[in-house]
Amino acid sequence: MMNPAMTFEGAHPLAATIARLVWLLPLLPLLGFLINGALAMLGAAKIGPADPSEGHHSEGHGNGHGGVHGHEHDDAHDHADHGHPPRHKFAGIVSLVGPGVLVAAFLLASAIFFAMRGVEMEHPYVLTLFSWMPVGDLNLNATILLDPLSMTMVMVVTGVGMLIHIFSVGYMQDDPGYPRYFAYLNLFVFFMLILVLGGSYPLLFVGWEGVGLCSYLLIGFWFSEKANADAGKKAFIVNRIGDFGFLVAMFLMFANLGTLDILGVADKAKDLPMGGAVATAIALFLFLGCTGKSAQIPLYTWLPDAMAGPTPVSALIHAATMVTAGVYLVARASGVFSMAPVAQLTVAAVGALTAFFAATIGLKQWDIKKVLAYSTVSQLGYMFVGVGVGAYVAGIFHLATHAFFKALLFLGSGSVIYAMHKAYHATHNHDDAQDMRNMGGLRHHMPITFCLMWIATLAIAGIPLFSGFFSKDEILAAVFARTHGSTLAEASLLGIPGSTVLFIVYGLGLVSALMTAIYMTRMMLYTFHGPNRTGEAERPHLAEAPWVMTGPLVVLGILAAFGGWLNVPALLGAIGPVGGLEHWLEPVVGENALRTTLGEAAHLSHSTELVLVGTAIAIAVAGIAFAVWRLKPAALVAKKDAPAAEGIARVLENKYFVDEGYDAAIVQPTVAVSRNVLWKGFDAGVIDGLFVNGSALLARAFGWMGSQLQTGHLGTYAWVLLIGVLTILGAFTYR
Amino acid sequence: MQPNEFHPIAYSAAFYFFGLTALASAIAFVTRKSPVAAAMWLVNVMFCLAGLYVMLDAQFIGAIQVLVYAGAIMVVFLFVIMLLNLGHASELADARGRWGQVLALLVGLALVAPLLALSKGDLLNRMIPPDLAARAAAAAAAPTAGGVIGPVAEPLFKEYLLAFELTSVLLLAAIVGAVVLGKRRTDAR
Amino acid sequence: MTAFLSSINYNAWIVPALLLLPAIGALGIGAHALLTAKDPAEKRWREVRILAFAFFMVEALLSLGLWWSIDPAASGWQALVDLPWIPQWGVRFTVGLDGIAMVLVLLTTLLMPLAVLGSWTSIRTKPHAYYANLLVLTVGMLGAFVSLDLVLFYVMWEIGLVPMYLIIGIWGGERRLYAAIKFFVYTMIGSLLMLVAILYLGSEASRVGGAPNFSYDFILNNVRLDPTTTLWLFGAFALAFAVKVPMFPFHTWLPDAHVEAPTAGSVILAAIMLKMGTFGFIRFALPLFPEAAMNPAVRTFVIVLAVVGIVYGALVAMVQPDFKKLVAYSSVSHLGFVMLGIFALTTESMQGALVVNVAHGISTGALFLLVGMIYERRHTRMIEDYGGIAKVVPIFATILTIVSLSSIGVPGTNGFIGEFLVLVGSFKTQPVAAVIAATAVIFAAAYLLWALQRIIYNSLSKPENEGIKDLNWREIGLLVPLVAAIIWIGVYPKPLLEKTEPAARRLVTYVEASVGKTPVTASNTAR
Amino acid sequence: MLAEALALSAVLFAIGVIGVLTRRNAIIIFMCVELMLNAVNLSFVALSTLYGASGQVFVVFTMTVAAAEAAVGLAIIIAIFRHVKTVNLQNINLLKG
Repeated sequence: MMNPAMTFEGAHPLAATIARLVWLLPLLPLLGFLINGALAMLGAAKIGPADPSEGHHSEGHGNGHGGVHGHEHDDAHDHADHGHPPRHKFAGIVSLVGPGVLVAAFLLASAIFFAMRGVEMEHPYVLTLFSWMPVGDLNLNATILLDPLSMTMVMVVTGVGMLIHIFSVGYMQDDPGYPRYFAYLNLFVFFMLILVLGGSYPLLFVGWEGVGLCSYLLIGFWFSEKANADAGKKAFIVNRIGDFGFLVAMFLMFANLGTLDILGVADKAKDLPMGGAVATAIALFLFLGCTGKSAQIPLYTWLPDAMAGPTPVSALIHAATMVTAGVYLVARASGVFSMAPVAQLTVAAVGALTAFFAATIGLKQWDIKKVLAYSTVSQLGYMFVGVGVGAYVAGIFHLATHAFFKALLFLGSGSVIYAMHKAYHATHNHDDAQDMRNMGGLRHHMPITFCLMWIATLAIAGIPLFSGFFSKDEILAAVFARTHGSTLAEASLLGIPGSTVLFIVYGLGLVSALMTAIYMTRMMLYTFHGPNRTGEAERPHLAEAPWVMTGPLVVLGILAAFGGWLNVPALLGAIGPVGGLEHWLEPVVGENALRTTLGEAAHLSHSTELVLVGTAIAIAVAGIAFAVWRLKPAALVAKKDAPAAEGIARVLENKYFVDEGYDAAIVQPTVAVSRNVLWKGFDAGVIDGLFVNGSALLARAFGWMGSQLQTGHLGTYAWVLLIGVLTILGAFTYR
Repeated sequence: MQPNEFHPIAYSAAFYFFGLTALASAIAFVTRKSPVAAAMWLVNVMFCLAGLYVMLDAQFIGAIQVLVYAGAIMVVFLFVIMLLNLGHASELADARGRWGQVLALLVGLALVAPLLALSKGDLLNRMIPPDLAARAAAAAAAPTAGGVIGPVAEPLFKEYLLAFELTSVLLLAAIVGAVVLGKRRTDAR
Repeated sequence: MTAFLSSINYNAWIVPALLLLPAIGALGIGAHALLTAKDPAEKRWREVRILAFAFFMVEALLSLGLWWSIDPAASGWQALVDLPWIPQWGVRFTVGLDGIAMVLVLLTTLLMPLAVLGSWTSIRTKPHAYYANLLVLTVGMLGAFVSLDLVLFYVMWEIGLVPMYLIIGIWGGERRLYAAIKFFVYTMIGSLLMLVAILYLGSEASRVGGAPNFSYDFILNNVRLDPTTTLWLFGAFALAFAVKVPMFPFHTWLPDAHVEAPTAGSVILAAIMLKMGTFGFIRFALPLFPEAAMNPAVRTFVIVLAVVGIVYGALVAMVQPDFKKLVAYSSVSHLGFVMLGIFALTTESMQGALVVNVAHGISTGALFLLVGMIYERRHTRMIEDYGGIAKVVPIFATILTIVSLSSIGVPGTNGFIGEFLVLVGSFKTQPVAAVIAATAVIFAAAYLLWALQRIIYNSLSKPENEGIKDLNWREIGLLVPLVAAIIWIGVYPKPLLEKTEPAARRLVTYVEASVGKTPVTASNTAR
Repeated sequence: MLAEALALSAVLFAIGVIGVLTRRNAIIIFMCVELMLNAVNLSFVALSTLYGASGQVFVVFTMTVAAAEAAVGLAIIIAIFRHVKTVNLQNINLLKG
């Protein structure tokens, strides 16, 4: 893929440093994908006979138990069969290659990171790899754009990615499709890096759809279950609806700004009219893309179903990296967004609504991964509120901290599920290993996971000194600061003046923070506290997951605890370097952020800031206290004999029946219309029936009429003869 | 015989006499129920026509008309009618009922209408060949060697000789055909 | 490479050679049939397969030289050969290539051996006639791409029609006669109108130039028509090509023809013959009648039909029970993109249209080959009869997934490059049409993934699916080049784009320049 | 007298046609045909006064044709009669397509 056309910007300071090898970053996971893919194929494939059709008879049950490409299960996550599980014959190599590639990528990334810190960069480092689409005046090159924003994302992706890869070794080792799993995981990281490092929007789009593809493959990893395959397909199609928005945004950019390069669009956007139609249209369509990818209203329905995939996948894709692509895109296109206050208000409003909406559903979910899924949707709403109001640094900061504690939560739930599986397998119980009602009192059996999960819960709830507090509070403060004296305040969304919208956003933010605290504590209580409901036979088998899984958890625990240190607010200047991330991202998003706040940085008087921090802390503590006081884990009963919920609880449990609503409102009508109206009605009916077969019928009809004349009676012939004579005579005379 | 030899009124009176009787007998011929009566009326038509031919200076044709048409062909018709014992009109249904006759009249009118329309126009004078006078003079001038038959026989054996020979072949075919069809098939019955 | 080619004066003889070789091949196979009449059928079948494959391989290798010998930037015709054919009517055997034609010729010659390999074991009855038909078909298709004389083009167009009719009619499925007749009559009606238009143009040319003359260049430069006749002639040409593309209302023959045709038949039909329609628009309909093409009413009408075709094709494909029909309707949708690209008349959209042409050929060709392979094993095309076969036939499942993704247009595959360029290009001149067409991106994902899921994923419930054998070396060898082409065009399309860029740009500027001024100066002739 | 002759010939011809169309008896239809032929002969003769004797030659030919036709026609009728015992055209439809 690399060819001499690769040009080094000699002038750029980074060119001299290791950053020159940045194109190696995506290449490493690609290599991992190729190796693992080859191993998967070798293990699975059996070449067929030369003449496929002869001797076609199905001799028994194919290649026996544990088929290569997935495996027969009784239920989705059942790994080990009786006795020692038959691991894939290449499991060893794959366990080395898969995570190894990520570790190498992370090391290279950190090297580049330190190189970048050491160098003073006025403009981003653009490295052209090769000329991709030289067409007319759309001269598109495959370029890598390296600047602090993409560097931050790369660090998050490779860092958290590495930890999750290591965790996966433990979690997926006994799965017969193990090499295929790591092939897809590496391919995912490759596309994610392309997305983050892409220098032009179409290249970013390649990464964008690539990660959608990998999430499709990984969600439907255990495809023998129709539910999983459906979830994968649903994820891909809903993402495609988002990608449609992204595509239209790109067309608008090309048609109006004449370029598709990220930097090109950024500086051309400056001379667009402020709040003009073009900027708003581009921004809104970009945001449509984000709602698809980052699961915001209305296109969020795929994320909860995506829990059908293996847990590390949920951690990597549906918590830390892929779903944050939307936030990254808004930050990257901050040039366009800052010129369209109405669009920014929409982003903030939708973000707040999603945060609130998802939080309410999270309250009543029983499946541990569903709780975390809705919590992710809610937290993503927060990030969009951040970047929506123009506080890009706050959005990215929350993105980073969220990656840490949400990955920890998911992996923690992963090790819990892993333990539950081991127990259920030992006693051949086919109960649901993910349902909290079957858990309870696990703190005795899994102390390390228990402590780390509590750290993450405190972080996400926003308890001071934990990472979540800093980032969430900064977003809320940013929203509050912009309620007056910012372009947003002047603009209005659907008639409502900007400042009121922002106040509502702030309110929703607070309420969802409260609910986040409640449902997280609820999850902790039901899983770890109270009596154990798994059942006597399984209890002895419940044990802590092996070190290869709990190791990464510990690292993530540390990150979740001290993540706040990245961007300490001025108020608490004592703890560490003030505004670390602020300065780091300043060259990229600084100028656009200022444009929203009319020139000077958004500031709050000291007292208001104190009040805001106070309320945030109060909310967090109140949430946890309320949950502890109200919820009685002891009263819970195992899933199989749990009473059906009714009233509000049932509505929430069934996620407001949104899925069923979409299905009935959009999917079924389109299928029905296209089957009966378009296909049978129009295609077979009108075109085929009327014109094609109709004209054939017409020809036959004329033939039949002609034959009627041959009656055999001479009389008729005489008449016909006479009529002929008459017509000729008439014609002759009256000519 | 040319009008100038007789008194013009007598000539046209005779002409009209023959014309009208021909017309009347033709109408009678068509409306007769019994074939024999119809045949008789047809013979009468032929005789009137023969008269007309003679008046139109085609004496030979008049003679042939009487001899061949009335004499031979009608005789054969009568012979066949008698042979097949079709004389009585009972089982031969008449024309196709009231509605049929009205339609027939309509068709007849439709046939005649264009001709009348034409005759109103200058069709007739256009038909008069420019060199009529010259031709009449030549005919008159030429010696009437063959008498009345000469002017007919000469073209018959000069320009239309081939046609003449062909008619003989036609007659032969007709004879053979009639014989074969008429023969009683001993086996076919 | 170019030095070697010019040394053997490659350009002078290559095009007639490419046309002649299959003809000789067909005769060769005829001779083989006669000579070995007495041998056992099995032996003759194996021999004729190899003979036919040899001819196609020689043709493919011979045509590879075109990639280097044709210089796309040159404005004149490349590899021009001009021989008198029927002097009395002024019909000449003129053949020549430009960037666009060269790419399509290569697509044909390289796909034919794969198609033959695809039906290696499935065609056993009357193999001689089958392979002879394939060879004659190649002559017809190649002829249509290279001919620069209207009558020659029409003759080649018809030559392409008859063998396909026989292939569908004799070796097809159950309703093959209905499908074959429908296919034949549909295309015939269209092309008869075209013949009338060609004759009219010929007479105009003879009025202008003295002797009757059908040469494309001559008519292009010298024949000036008043607007109404231009519209009528454009209509005639457009109808013939619209039936072939197929565009929206004229597409109902495609699903029947595809479902009933044997594997190689439907591969060739989808990959190459449909491109004769779009090529016809690019070579004849647009340059000869630029005023008609630029006339806003005509243009919006065609674009509306194209967009309707895109969305309609995708929607109807979603509900097809028969997988081959699903792919057929997806072809209607993809070629709707091509028509949108052509009539948006920007360089990007034209380039995009040409890439979709090639990409669709490869992806849908591969899809039909795969369907053929699984049909050979399970003898059913109904999606419902399959399910969960990924475990039983992993190689087939992997390749089918890759090819389906390329057909959906996932970035990194050829489908994306084509569709992206068409949409970006056509957004500038037809924003509304481009946005509606972009929705097809969603439907494409919906129908193909839904079908894919019902075939290879879900639970392996039906016992007969368990005994299916995986692909053998021949089939893998057959699909690997196609998958490689999918990835190559997807990741690094630059070489392909460079080949067609100059010709596409010249066409667009020529058509746009023609608006208003009727007398086009002889100098800037379109190539 | 030419006009009257031609008019008469036209009327006779019309009567002949009416006869053919309305009558069901084969023999009578034949006779009507004969009448039509005679009408034509009349017009031939009438015009031969203008165009010379060749008109009359044609009359001779038509007569031979009429004779031949009558002979063959009657033979056919006899054959049919022997076969179907009727000459009523209504129920003779052997020519049915």
